[in-house]
Amino acid sequence: MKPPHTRRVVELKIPNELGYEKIARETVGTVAKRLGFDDERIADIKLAIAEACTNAISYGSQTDTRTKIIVVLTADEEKLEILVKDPGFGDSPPPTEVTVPDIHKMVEGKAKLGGMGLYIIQELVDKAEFIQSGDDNGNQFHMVIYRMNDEDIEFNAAKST
Amino acid sequence: MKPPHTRRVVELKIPNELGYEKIARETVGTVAKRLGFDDERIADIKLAIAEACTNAISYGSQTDTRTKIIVVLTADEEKLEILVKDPGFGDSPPPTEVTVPDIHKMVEGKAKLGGMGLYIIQELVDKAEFIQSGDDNGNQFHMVIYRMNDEDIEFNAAKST
Amino acid sequence: MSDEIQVDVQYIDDKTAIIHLEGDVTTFSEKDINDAYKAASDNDNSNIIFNFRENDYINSAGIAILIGVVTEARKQNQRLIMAIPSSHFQKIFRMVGLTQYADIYSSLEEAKAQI
Amino acid sequence: MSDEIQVDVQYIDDKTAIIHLEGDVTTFSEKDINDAYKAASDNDNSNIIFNFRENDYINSAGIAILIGVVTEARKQNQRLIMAIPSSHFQKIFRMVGLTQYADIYSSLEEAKAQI
Ligand SMILES: Nc1ncnc2c1ncn2[C@@H]1O[C@H](COP(=O)(O)OP(=O)(O)O)[C@@H](O)[C@H]1O
Ligand SMILES: Nc1ncnc2c1ncn2[C@@H]1O[C@H](COP(=O)(O)OP(=O)(O)O)[C@@H](O)[C@H]1O
Repeated sequence: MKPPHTRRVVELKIPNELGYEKIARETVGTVAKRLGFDDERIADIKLAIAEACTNAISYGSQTDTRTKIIVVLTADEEKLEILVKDPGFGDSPPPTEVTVPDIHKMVEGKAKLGGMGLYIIQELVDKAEFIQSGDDNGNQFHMVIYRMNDEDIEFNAAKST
Repeated sequence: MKPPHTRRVVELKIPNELGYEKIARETVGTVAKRLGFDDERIADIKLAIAEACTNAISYGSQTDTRTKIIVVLTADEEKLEILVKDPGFGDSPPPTEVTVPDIHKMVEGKAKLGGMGLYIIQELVDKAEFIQSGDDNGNQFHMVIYRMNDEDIEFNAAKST
Repeated sequence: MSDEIQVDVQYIDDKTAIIHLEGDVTTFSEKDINDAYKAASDNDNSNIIFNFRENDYINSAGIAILIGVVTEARKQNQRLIMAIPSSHFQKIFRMVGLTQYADIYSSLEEAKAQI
Repeated sequence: MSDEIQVDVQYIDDKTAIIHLEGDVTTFSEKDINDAYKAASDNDNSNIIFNFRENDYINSAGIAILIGVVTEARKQNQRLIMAIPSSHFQKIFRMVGLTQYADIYSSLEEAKAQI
């Protein structure tokens, strides 16, 4: 375990209004750059957080713009963790499974356009899931991005066996 | 008075470590752009917030990076307000007056390099001041940037007389 | 937020139109993109080139708009070609299967060379 | 954070050196800028041009570094010329009085034309 002071935490609260996810995107971009992620990975992380915030705004909240979406970025030597919390005021709880979008069905008019956000997030980050929230009724969407690249991980895995 | 829901509030907490003011800078940049400020004014606002955060990190906090600097951005139809809060753990309270830096003395070695942050802030924004904090001992630095440009204000002032 | 994208249509010959996009491809650009696609299709153009920039941004709502365009282009028997310099963008397009409905190149020059 | 600025020195004739800066001029760039200034001064150059970019960023700590350079350049009887395309930058330089110690132009071309 790392001592707690090697962790850096940035917290952001944005109004629950479409467009404000852009602030979360820029914020995580600055943090990810500071952590030394390369440009491609930064673009991935920015898109993942934007999708998560868009969902939190669209499905987790009511239209009252005073309601806030909370984004917590926690970085340590090993990983960047992202938590996106919404008040959970939506019509339905978040899904437990991610469905792979079928573009052929969409193009043929057999499936409705959309339903790609969670799938894209899942492909872009190392871990993504809704987690049980504590006392309140809000939803928490949790993402993890490891700072090592795949080669490092393979290298270390090989060493440890 | 505007009804409260036309206000938009973005809140940011950053670790008290030099370099993290960059996150506040990017965040306010995104907000200011959204509010329709022009590029020059956005650059002014970004510099002002960066200077305020640098001061909060350098003078308002101890070296413990778990301590947070809190930045609150409040926008309404009329203005953007920025509040930068530090824990007030510094050696001395914030100054009550801003001294105009004297570059000639600095160049001649008669004044120490620096002491320009508060002056630059004051020149760039419409209002800047330390305000008394509430129950806790922290410092709060408050800035206001009006959304109207000077011509609009003159125009309206002329109309109302 | 619609000023976050700029969309221009350029007609390069009687069969080909280029839609130049610069900025954020999101919900807020739906009308701009659909209008540009209609304008590009008006002249009975059979080739439509989408020209993205290196620093453009797209999210899942933007992808959905492009799937809408793909759907319409199939009906009209148009050929869709996309110039996408950003490798991040190309990856997202592959991920959702858009690459199966449009020919993707890394630059406008390469895209134009195909027609 | 020192990778946030890139500093290069270019010698254009036996009297003039250009210091090209790209990025953030802050505390973190102090060493890079002072090293570049020393390198530019080494050849007994009497003209030193600082070339900033449109999108560069400077804060009060960065200004203090440049005042340090100005102080040294006065001692060495050098002429300082600054190419500053950003009007925001120019405003800050005027505000603190740096414009009284360096000739400011909006482009590198104009700056070079003065020597
Ligand atoms: N934060 C959330 N709260 C409640 N439901 C959610 C949340 N995020 C996603 N969902 C549900 O999951 C579905 C799939 O989301 P997504 O994959 O992003 O696609 P889309 O937004 O296009 O429907 C949404 O339609 C919504 O019903
Ligand atoms: N948040 C703060 N808390 C305590 N003191 C402060 C704070 N901000 C500024 N100061 C004091 O005001 C002085 C002037 O600040 P500034 O104009 O930014 O210049 P500099 O940082 O170069 O000294 C600082 O040296 C410091 O003593």
